[in-house]
Amino acid sequence: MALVIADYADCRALTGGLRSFEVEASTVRDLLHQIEARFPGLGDLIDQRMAIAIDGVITQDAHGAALAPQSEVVLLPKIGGG
Amino acid sequence: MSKQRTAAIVNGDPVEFLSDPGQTLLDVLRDELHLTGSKEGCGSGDCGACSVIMDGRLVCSCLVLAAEVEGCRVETIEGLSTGSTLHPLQQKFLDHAALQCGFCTPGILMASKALLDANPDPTESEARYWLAGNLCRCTGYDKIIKAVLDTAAELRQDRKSA
Amino acid sequence: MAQLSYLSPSSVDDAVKALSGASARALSGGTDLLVQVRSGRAKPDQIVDLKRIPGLIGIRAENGGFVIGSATCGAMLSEHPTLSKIWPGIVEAANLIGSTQVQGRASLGGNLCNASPAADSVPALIAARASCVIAGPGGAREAAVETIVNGPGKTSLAAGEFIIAFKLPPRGPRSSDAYLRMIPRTEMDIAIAGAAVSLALDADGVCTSAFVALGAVAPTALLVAEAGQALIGSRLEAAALTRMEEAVRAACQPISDKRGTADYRTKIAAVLAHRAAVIAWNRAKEQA
Amino acid sequence: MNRPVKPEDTGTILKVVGTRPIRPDGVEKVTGRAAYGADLHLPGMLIGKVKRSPHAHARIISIDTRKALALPGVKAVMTSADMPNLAAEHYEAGESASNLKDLSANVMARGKVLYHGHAVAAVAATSNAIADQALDLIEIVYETLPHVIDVEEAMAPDAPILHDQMFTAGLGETPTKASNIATKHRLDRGDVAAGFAAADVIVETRYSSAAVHQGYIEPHACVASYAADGQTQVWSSSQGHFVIRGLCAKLLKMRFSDVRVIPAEIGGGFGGKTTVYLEPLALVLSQKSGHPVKMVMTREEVFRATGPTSASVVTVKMGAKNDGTITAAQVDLKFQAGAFAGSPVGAAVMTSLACYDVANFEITGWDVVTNSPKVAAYRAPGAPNAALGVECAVDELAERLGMDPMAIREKNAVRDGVRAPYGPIYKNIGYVETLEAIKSHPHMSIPLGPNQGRGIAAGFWFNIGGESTVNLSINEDGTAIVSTGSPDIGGSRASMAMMAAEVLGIGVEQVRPIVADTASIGFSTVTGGSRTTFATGMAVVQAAEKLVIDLKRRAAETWGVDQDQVVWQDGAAHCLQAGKAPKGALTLAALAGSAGKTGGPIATVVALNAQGAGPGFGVHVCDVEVDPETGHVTVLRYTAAQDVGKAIHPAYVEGQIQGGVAQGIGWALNEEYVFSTGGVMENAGFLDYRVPVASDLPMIDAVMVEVPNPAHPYGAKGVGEVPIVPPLAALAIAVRHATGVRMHDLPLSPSKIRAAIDANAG
Repeated sequence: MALVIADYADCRALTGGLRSFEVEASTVRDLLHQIEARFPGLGDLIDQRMAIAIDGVITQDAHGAALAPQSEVVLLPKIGGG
Repeated sequence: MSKQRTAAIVNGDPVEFLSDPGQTLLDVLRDELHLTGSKEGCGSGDCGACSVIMDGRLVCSCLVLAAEVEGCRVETIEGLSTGSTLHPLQQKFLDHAALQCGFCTPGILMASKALLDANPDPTESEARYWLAGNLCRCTGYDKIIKAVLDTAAELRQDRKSA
Repeated sequence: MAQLSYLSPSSVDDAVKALSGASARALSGGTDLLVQVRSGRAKPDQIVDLKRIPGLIGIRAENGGFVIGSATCGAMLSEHPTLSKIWPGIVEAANLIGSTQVQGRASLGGNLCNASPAADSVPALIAARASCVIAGPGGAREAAVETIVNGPGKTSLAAGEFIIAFKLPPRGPRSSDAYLRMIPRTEMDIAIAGAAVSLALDADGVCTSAFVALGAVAPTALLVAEAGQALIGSRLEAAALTRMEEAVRAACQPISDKRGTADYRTKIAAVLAHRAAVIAWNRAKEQA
Repeated sequence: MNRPVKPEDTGTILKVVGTRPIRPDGVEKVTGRAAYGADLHLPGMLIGKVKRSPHAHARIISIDTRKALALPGVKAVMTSADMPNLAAEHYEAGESASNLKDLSANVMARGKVLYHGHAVAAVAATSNAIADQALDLIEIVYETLPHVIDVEEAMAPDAPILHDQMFTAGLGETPTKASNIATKHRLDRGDVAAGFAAADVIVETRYSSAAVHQGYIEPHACVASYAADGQTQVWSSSQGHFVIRGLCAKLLKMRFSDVRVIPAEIGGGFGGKTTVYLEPLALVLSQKSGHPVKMVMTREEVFRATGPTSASVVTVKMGAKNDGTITAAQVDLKFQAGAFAGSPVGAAVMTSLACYDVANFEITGWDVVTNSPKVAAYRAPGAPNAALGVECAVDELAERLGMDPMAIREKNAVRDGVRAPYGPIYKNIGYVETLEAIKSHPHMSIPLGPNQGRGIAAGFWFNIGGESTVNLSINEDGTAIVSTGSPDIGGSRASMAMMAAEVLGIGVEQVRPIVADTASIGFSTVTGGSRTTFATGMAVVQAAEKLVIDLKRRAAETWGVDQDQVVWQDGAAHCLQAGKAPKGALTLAALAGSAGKTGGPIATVVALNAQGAGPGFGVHVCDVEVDPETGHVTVLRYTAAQDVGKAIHPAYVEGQIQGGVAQGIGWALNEEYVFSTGGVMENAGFLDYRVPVASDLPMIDAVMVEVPNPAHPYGAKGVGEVPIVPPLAALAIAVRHATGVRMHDLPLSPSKIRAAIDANAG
């Protein structure tokens, strides 16, 4: 089970205040589907507006990225720059 | 609006051009003579990107009326190198990575040439004050100043050995 | 600029005629005029370039003083072999106008007639008791520099009049001057305040004459007689300098604008006058 | 444990990466031949100009363009009526998502003008002078409205409202009353109350900074040419021509394939050239007139109508134990977004505490619209404003604790394994090494004189990866062409050529790097976010590696041996099997010359979305001297250490650090948007908007700390943005120690400093 950390307020608004939860998923794509199923709207929010850090490495739109059974997945806003 | 004819020497070659009374030397260099190496960054003499040497003096070509250059010698960035041999300043700017976007570079090179023509052995402070009219937003000036001082040293060496 | 025309007369008379037109503007260095024309702040129908008139560019010694052509650029002032020894304050003031590029163009005549309260060379010329030689329809006349500017952008010159040259008076021994200004950067800015001091000392280093002029603290550059008086008879002891600073502050009537507050301008004018006086005094002692 | 990278870390001795070759585009740029946005001239080309709002906030009652259109020489006039009226649509482009409705209304006002300088109409004419006259002939009737520019005033309940339909997001429930607050951002962890209760010392402080502009020396410029069949070409100076294409196509409802954007050289961007201003207008004018149209902004227009960055107010409450351990932090960030929502406050929230290992914190961010130009990205957007507040608070804390400012940062420094305040657990970061580099730098032991002070501050930026495409092909003589879609804003052509040369084993002078247009290469997002050397560089390396595999295959076929019998070294294939290669190694030139016999041209494409950009940390120390009578600040010396991963071309890495520091110094000391009571920017020019000039600055010592980023083949990470983060605080702290006065409002202009000194003297 991957541990998902959703510290940002706009995520918590969709998890009913839950800051972390576990999901059985082997890829990011899989993860998004399951999150959307469990917290309607959150999967889409992540897909459109957020980045996903997998075990400390920030990814953006990396649907194919693999998740290990004990992976820690942190949801955070997408990042731009100058 | 009547255009006026002006004759001048640009980069050693005689040129004649027509200009409106309100047109600046920069307008004519860029739009009439197609010498677009001189850049317009402000149009008010505050950035130095349009710097050229006019009868031996460094000026902002955006602050010179085209008609004023009648009979004058104008040197622009396009005339700095000799054929395909770069001027030592151009080479040192490359060696020192003294440019990033390169937009201010032509003006800074012309200003630096005027400096070394007037003062072959400038201190860092003299170089910084001389170039204060040439804004660079990319480099923090560090490598530009190093390139200018290094060129000056090399040119002094050459004179000695010559 | 559709109706704009450009003339470069080669004689004073032709220039006077050309400048008699309603909205003709004299051009010397052009570092202010061209910016104003481009921005639409000035809409002349005729630009009269004075630089091809004999004598408008150049510096010559005359009757123990100097005559400086009004279109002479700042760089030429600093290149002159003796001018900056006798009038270091005037040269350093002129050399503070803009960048190296501007120094190759900007002139004393332009700096004065642009009539900006912050013009760097004007307080130095006033403290030096310099005068202008003015050409016009009624022939030539001479006037003190401080009588030329009436207010921001306004001069006392009549239609057709323009400044041919500046006269710097003869200089005795143990005399010198200095100009300082305050800007936020180290270069390229308009003065928030400026102060020029010109003085003469006797053999014991006592001030026998002193003139203090200020820039950017009033609608025009100011000659502050009380400030000069405060220095006369002193060796710039603390008490004398304090009296001078008080006189300077009392004379300031600055505005608050994007470049600085009135309070700051007033404080800084006194600081600059103090420092300029000390520099001028030390320079004068060297001029034995 | 991190340590500086050594060649053996990468497994091989690097021959090209890490050296300082001359940039391939250098000669063009020192001879004035490089063509920037304003340098192109096309036959029949018209000049386009923009009519701009004289009001900070007004309703547009009517626009009459008839007189302008009737002027001889005027070929087209446009207003927002000539552009599609788009619905609000979220579109990922440039530095961040854009709302197309807002973007459309920003490039050409629709219904209301929201800031002085807002575009209202545009003309295309046969000359500058005629275009100027035409602008004067456009008659617009306005109903002026009250305006608000100050961020805190804009948040007030009775403030003039810019957008009737804007309701604050992020409050939990949707409010019923419209507000200028677009979004409330929130990030917290732990128990802040308990954290403060455990603190021996607590500081509460507030720092503000004025809006500043990116200040690129090249004004925005483009040429658009619309053909009768709907195919268009746009020459534009930008940080990302694919983003220009996408935004133009979306705003004008055109097919992407019909918009070909050709990248002109770019004269500086710093984030400000990652969106569109002129391009859509030039396209409409070109379509209406049937001529190519060139549009070039004046410097005044650049200041009045293109993105500055946010003015901000940052309040910080921070508590620590006597040993320096920070127990809790509360940060509140109010950011000016300009006329439309979208300030970088979100990134400010995420970066504000990124250098500190704090168990308990609450960070709140406010994105606030104001009657000023819509902000655009500027180098580490949001991070410098936040670091100003947090780093100064840490300095106040150190002072209260009687602790060395370096020691308190070391005590609370984030390290590998620590959870970043913004979420993930840090891996392979070089913050501690960067602190050490400054601690042990000779600068720290230089004694200070009277009226002199030293300021130390740290900074953080994420850096990003993202999408890039690379074409790599080998010419018949064995030289190479590497094409990317990433505009070169500071030497990236050089680093691309170097990485390709390194893998191929040839000299960098044998690789010609090209920035290809949108019709000549696959999508690549902007050169921004410090991504190009990392992400596009990763694609270059992968492309070169693919070619090496192909070259080994070709050699194996030529020799009739198995591919595992071929090694690639020094630009040639070598056969391990004795006697099979009588003529010796097969060089790249030899293989290229006979490519037709081994399958045809040698070329490949790599398109990727690079992940794993490593975050960067900077620690800066600066010494200043303050004239107590004038308040003038002189920067005596400046040293900037940064965790740069692996420097591909060290000279350009140093250049990024030095340039970022210089911009930060300008931000701290003299740069600011000064608005009149009427909402008009009063200093819209380089005379009174005071960017640093050469004589304002000392040499800037750039110290590169190389802690390799494992996600990049050579350990590279972004370096361009971190260096602008610490200077604001470093200068404010240095001035404090030089004067004994804490300055809380940037810029630290002489008049403010003198006033503060006088007030302190009482």
